[in-house]
Amino acid sequence: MSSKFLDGQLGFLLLVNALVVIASLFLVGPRFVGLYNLQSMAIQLSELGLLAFGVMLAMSAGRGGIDLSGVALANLSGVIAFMLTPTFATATESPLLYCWVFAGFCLLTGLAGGLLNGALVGYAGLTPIIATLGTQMLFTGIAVGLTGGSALRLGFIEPLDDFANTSVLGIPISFGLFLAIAGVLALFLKYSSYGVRLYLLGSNDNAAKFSGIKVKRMYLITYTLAGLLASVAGVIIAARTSSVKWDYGSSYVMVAILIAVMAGVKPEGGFGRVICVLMSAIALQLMSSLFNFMAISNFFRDCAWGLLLLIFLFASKVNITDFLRLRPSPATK
Amino acid sequence: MAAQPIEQALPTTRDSSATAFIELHEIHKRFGGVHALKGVSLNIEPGQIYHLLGENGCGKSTLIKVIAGAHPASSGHLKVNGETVSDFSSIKALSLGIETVYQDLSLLPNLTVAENIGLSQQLVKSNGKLYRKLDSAALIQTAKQALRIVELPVTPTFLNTQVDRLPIATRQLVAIARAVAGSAGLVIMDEPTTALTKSEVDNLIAVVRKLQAEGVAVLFVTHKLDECKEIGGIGLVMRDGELVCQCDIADLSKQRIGYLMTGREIEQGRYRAPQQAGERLLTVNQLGKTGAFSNVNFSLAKGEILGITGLLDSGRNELPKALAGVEPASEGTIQLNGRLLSLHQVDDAVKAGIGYVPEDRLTEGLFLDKPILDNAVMGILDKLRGQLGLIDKHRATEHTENMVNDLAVVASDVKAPVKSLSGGNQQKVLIGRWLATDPQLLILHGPTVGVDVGSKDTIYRIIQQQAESGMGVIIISDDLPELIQNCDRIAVMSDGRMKTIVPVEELTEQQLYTHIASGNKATQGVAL
Amino acid sequence: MTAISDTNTKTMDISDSANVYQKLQQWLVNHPIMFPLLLIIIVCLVVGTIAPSFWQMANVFDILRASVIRGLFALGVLVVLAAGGLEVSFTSVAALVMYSVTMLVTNYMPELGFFPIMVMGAIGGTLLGVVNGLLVNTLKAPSLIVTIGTQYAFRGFLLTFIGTALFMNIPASMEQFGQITLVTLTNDAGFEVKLPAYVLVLLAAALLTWFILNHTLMGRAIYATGGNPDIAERLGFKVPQVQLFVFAYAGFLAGIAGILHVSSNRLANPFDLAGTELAVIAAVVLGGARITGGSGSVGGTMLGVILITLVSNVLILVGIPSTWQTAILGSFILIAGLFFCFTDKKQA
Amino acid sequence: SAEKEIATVVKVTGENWFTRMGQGVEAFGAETDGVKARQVGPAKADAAQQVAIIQDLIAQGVDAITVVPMDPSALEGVFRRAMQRGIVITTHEADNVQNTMVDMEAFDNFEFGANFNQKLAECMGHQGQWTSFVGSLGSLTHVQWADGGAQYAEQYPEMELVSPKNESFNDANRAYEQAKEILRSYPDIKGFQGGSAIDVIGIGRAVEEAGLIGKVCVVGLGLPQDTGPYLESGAVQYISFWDPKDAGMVMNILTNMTLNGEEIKSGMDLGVPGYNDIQVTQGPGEGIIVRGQAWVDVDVSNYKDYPF
Ligand SMILES: Nc1ncnc2c1ncn2[C@@H]1O[C@H](COP(=O)(O)OP(=O)(O)OP(=O)(O)O)[C@@H](O)[C@H]1O
Ligand SMILES: Nc1ncnc2c1ncn2[C@@H]1O[C@H](COP(=O)(O)OP(=O)(O)OP(=O)(O)O)[C@@H](O)[C@H]1O
Ligand SMILES: [Mg+2]
Ligand SMILES: [Mg+2]
Repeated sequence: MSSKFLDGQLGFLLLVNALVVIASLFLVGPRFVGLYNLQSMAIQLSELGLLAFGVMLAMSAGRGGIDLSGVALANLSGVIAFMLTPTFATATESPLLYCWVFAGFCLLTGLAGGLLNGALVGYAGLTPIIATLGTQMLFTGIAVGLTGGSALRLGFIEPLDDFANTSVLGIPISFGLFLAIAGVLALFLKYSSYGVRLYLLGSNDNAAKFSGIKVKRMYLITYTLAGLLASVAGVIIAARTSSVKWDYGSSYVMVAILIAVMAGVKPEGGFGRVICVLMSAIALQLMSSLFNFMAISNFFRDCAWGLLLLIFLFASKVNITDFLRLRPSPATK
Repeated sequence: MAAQPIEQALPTTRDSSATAFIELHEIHKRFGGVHALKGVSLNIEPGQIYHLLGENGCGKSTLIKVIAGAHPASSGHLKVNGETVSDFSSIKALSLGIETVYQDLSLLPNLTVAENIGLSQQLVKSNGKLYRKLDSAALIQTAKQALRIVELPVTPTFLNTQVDRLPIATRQLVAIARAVAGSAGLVIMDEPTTALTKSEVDNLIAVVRKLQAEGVAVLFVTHKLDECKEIGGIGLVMRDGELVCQCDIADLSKQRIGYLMTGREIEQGRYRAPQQAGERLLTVNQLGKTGAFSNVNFSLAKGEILGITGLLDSGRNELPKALAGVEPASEGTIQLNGRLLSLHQVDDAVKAGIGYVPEDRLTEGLFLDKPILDNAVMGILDKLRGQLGLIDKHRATEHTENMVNDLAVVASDVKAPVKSLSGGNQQKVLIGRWLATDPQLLILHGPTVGVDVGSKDTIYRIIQQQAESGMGVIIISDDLPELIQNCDRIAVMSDGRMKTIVPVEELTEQQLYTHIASGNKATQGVAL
Repeated sequence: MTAISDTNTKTMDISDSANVYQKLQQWLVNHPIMFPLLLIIIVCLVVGTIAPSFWQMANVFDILRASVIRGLFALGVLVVLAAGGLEVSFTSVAALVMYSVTMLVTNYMPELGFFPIMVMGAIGGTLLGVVNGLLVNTLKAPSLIVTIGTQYAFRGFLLTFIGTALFMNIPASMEQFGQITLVTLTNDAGFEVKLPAYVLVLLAAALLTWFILNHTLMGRAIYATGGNPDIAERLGFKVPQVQLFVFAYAGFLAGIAGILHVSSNRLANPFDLAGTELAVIAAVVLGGARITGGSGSVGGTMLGVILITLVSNVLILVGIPSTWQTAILGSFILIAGLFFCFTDKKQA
Repeated sequence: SAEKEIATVVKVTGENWFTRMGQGVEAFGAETDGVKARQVGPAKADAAQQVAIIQDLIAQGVDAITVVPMDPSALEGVFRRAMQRGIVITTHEADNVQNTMVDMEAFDNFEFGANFNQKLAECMGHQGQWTSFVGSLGSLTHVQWADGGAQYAEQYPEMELVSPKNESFNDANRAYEQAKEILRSYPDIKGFQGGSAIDVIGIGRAVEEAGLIGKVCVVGLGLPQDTGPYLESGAVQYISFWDPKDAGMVMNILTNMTLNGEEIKSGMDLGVPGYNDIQVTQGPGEGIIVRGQAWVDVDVSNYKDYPF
């Protein structure tokens, strides 16, 4: 609630970004910062960023919070929307309507999935890892079951495609949406009573209970938000690939966590800033594109991600007891 | 008061270093900025019994944790049997025969009674090495012996019960059993009797005598002078991290000890003239919670301060939690201003105008890593809404700064994390948070535990002020002087019932104690 | 005296004031291992009634054989979980070990016997496990996140620097070991069903783990650490040492699993095993180990493994398309999670 | 720029199949001057990563991209954009992609499937139960082979297709498990038609362990070296494949021709064995589909002739 804007973490991330850009200028040349590449990076960034926000929320809420089900939910929402939308609108006759309905169903699915996670964590009291592990498999499973494992093609739907790929004032629409969401989220977390309570809850959920914070409902809201963000990612994915598939972006789970940890979100809860997540997502996207430009083996990139995660963990000071017991065990007092 | 000369009214403590089992030299201990031990020197001799006395938060537990190797001392050194011990650790302490019953009992919740008692010994045997076979037979044997000593059953079912399924009193006995299981040179007990009945305490005392006879030294940490006197031995009085007196417990009067502990004559003088009952505020009718308390009835007037005390398992800890909606009651009714309340969660109570300052400010009260600001305003966020329903930071800061001034909190900056405050100041912030919600009824659970003299006084004055202004106050405490100084009436609980409610003017500490003692359970010594 | 009377009343007011249903609840609370067992029985009955061909020895053999690799992983995860940690890098460990060892042996000592190869695998796995342990100790971060990191690092390393090509010409000794069979039945349909010898490895590993957990100080230390690390430390358990051990042990088992995987599949494919982590963790959780640490038993874990294998193997029999497997596993995890939450509340 | 750059994007780097394809790409680059040819691919069979790679290639401004799609439908969007930016896009194993200029198929997939089944039918004596495997239902060509096989089998009433198109997810062990399941569920099964290149390996192992060599026939896509042991043991009768090296080569040749605006007509000889008389048809979109007859049937007698 009260902390100066440019803290160490943010400064550090800005530095990292600057370094990567400079390096790429030397290694690849101005092409790297050419408008088109910036746009294409921005487009790729959006879906990952949204998932990372979800992870950030879950982690900030504490109690060993984490959301492993993000990508699964994103894909599931795409699949379900794909199956339901035709009953309300056809892509050929009323493409615009189709897109809105599609998006609507995505968000509804995200809402439902998020509520499920929230209910499991908040009301049933499951450990977030187990809850979201279960729902991850459940969501994936449903998507596989519904599609028989194959991709469903939306085909070329003008407005949807524009949303994913065209730019206004040089900013891709989908990325614009992502930025807007980030802005609102940041404002919301910093200035709404929900935001203040979220971080208090994350730093000590027992005290939160004693001081009248509706803990269960807080978890419900938080994981529901994460679910919604995931489903927005689902829309972007569908629009970008003009198709939906259960296993799209199976590598995102870990990358989203990596982004969050790089952003200084504390795995034991109570800390996490939208702006930092944004910055670390950008840093990762820059690096990944740089690797592609330099035709560096993608296997090496996985390796690098892993090491990066460890390095940033090393950089962040994390409280020892929290990794031994993910939820403070009942005191023997 | 730093350089206070230590009273040496005891022949035994002279040139004793030859015979001493443990010698402490100028031990200091700091936690962050908290200077918990300020140069403690002490000799502990075989077969001697010690009573470590002192106010809450003066450093007793810290001292014994240092002796038990649980905390490394910040400076100073420590000798056992004459030679200095380097890299002192729990396992080393155990192997040297220093056994401890910690204040939090330090039992492993998910292990069985037998394991909790027997494992330490096996560890010592293998001196800390874990790649050893577990000698189950020996473990059971140790456990059985120890359990017999404290007169707990030795049935297999009990031996294999998981500790977190035992009631608190039994846990305390198990912890004691663990301590007496080993062949100890020193047994330390940090407030071991808080949850025990008289008979259990007597039994414990017998155990202690046996140990003493075997030449084992025993160090009690306690607030209960009668126990000390009954047992006899050397009294060690601490004040604010310093050892201010070592002398025969028999020679020490309550007043004397009170003076030594606080550094001033404890004025039994009350903070306020008793109030004639005003307009009815709270009515509690037939309130009950299974396993905790049952048909509790009492009422509270506006501006009245009610004290509640009793033994640890008397239900005095659960009743306030029920009133505050933390652990709602299962039967009975609560009325505030004649309005019937249904309290399912804390928020209901808050909305109804009830504030609850919990017992343990570190885990239940404060968000230690978070700024004073957030801690202070979290209760009134909805009132701080500006345009767009967003929170108005300026008003929040303003509010917090006012609070810091009003309650004389010693703090550099409202954005500093609460953990950077001293114990007393932390407590003030916590109380401040609840006052901000201006409740009609404020419940304070152990309002001055771990708080030093200065802050104590401030906190009392705040409480009185609020009562003057018509707020109803309930104080739950086992610090009897505190109750007598602050309350208009004092309720005594035992066995989950509210035994009596006594107007304070016709009440002395002694009488109050007898009230606590009475009831179908026999009781332990009076609290100081 | 009060203490006991208390405990008695506790149990009593359940037993006498309780109807059958509550008794069953209480019984389940006290015997968490029954949970996976019940699920197994249910699954068997359902599948068996729909498809009688389910009742044949062949199935048992297949399920045992298919449980070996997952079982070894699960035992490792169990030990880490009991100590209050979480480990997801074991598949990468196994892949890295199995591929590099097989490649090494194939290229430089193709005649090497199986046992030495197994030992090499075990050592390799243990070393990687130690890396995990040290990182968890020094980074002081949640071990789930640390091991996600190492998972990627190990895999990336394997595929970047060691190789990506699947190869079939694995050492003769490995191939042979995969072929050794304990029992061979010829079933009514006239084809043979073999119970391979390497199921014994799982058996041995299970016994070893059981011994460590229940009959060594380390075992108790593991549960103590999982129960409450601070107190464990205060009572003289060397918590960092425990951490190191559990991750090393998990690595050890993963290494062996990797070698077995190659010799049973008769090919070395560096892309194998990746992505099976969740199913393994699911198995352990179904077996009654709390994700919050301090609990879990070898027996339960083995049952959990069998349950998972059962679900993923017999669906074809009842005509459920294999595509619904994941969904079913997912719901099983949630059921298990809810069930154990419930029992925890019961105990409190 | 003087030198044109053609990038070949494969499903996943490292697998033997695509390593072999990479050799073709290199060979092409070497023998064609004025053209820089390279092959890239994701570390994980994840459509998202393939999309990302292509997007970055576009940003790098390569002249042409030729792709073996992980999941064709997921690429339509990025292909369209690439072509809008004047980049030549061609594909392989994706004759349903709309946004491509040329899709290259080594052969008619239905014929290929039929060919499998012909071999299978002979081996089974044109009677008995048989089943088919696919890498995943998502990979179009595998499905087409299965269907082609099924169609061919219809002319033999005694042949019964049971639980078709089992997914092996390109994992030999999974194929093995599946095969065992099938063997148990359908004790009288006589034949397996494999889909992805490792299916036959898994199936072969299952048959071998069940002691059914000679009782059950196994045919399917496969690489000679990988399948060798099972051909030797007789667990697998026939494998067919097309040489990924040639495919990689032809993909780039066609791409290069398109870059140079040369017309591609039926009957052309691309100078690569199996592509000496290509068939050109109209694709689902603007682009064309080019087919060769580039498959090779291999059994135990001649698999050693192929060093991959
Ligand atoms: N782990 C810790 N971190 C920070 N401060 C601590 C810690 N433990 C104790 N303190 C502080 O050290 C001082 C002494 O604490 P200690 O527990 O020894 O008091 P005590 O005499 O045992 O009080 P009580 O009678 O309530 O048990 C207090 O100010 C307390 O806040
Ligand atoms: N973790 C910390 N970081 C920074 N400063 C600290 C920390 N802990 C305590 N301090 C400061 O060190 C000083 C001594 O703390 P200590 O707890 O001994 O005060 P105290 O005498 O107990 O006061 P009180 O009577 O309020 O408890 C206080 O001014 C406190 O603000
Ligand atoms: Mg204490
Ligand atoms: Mg203090």
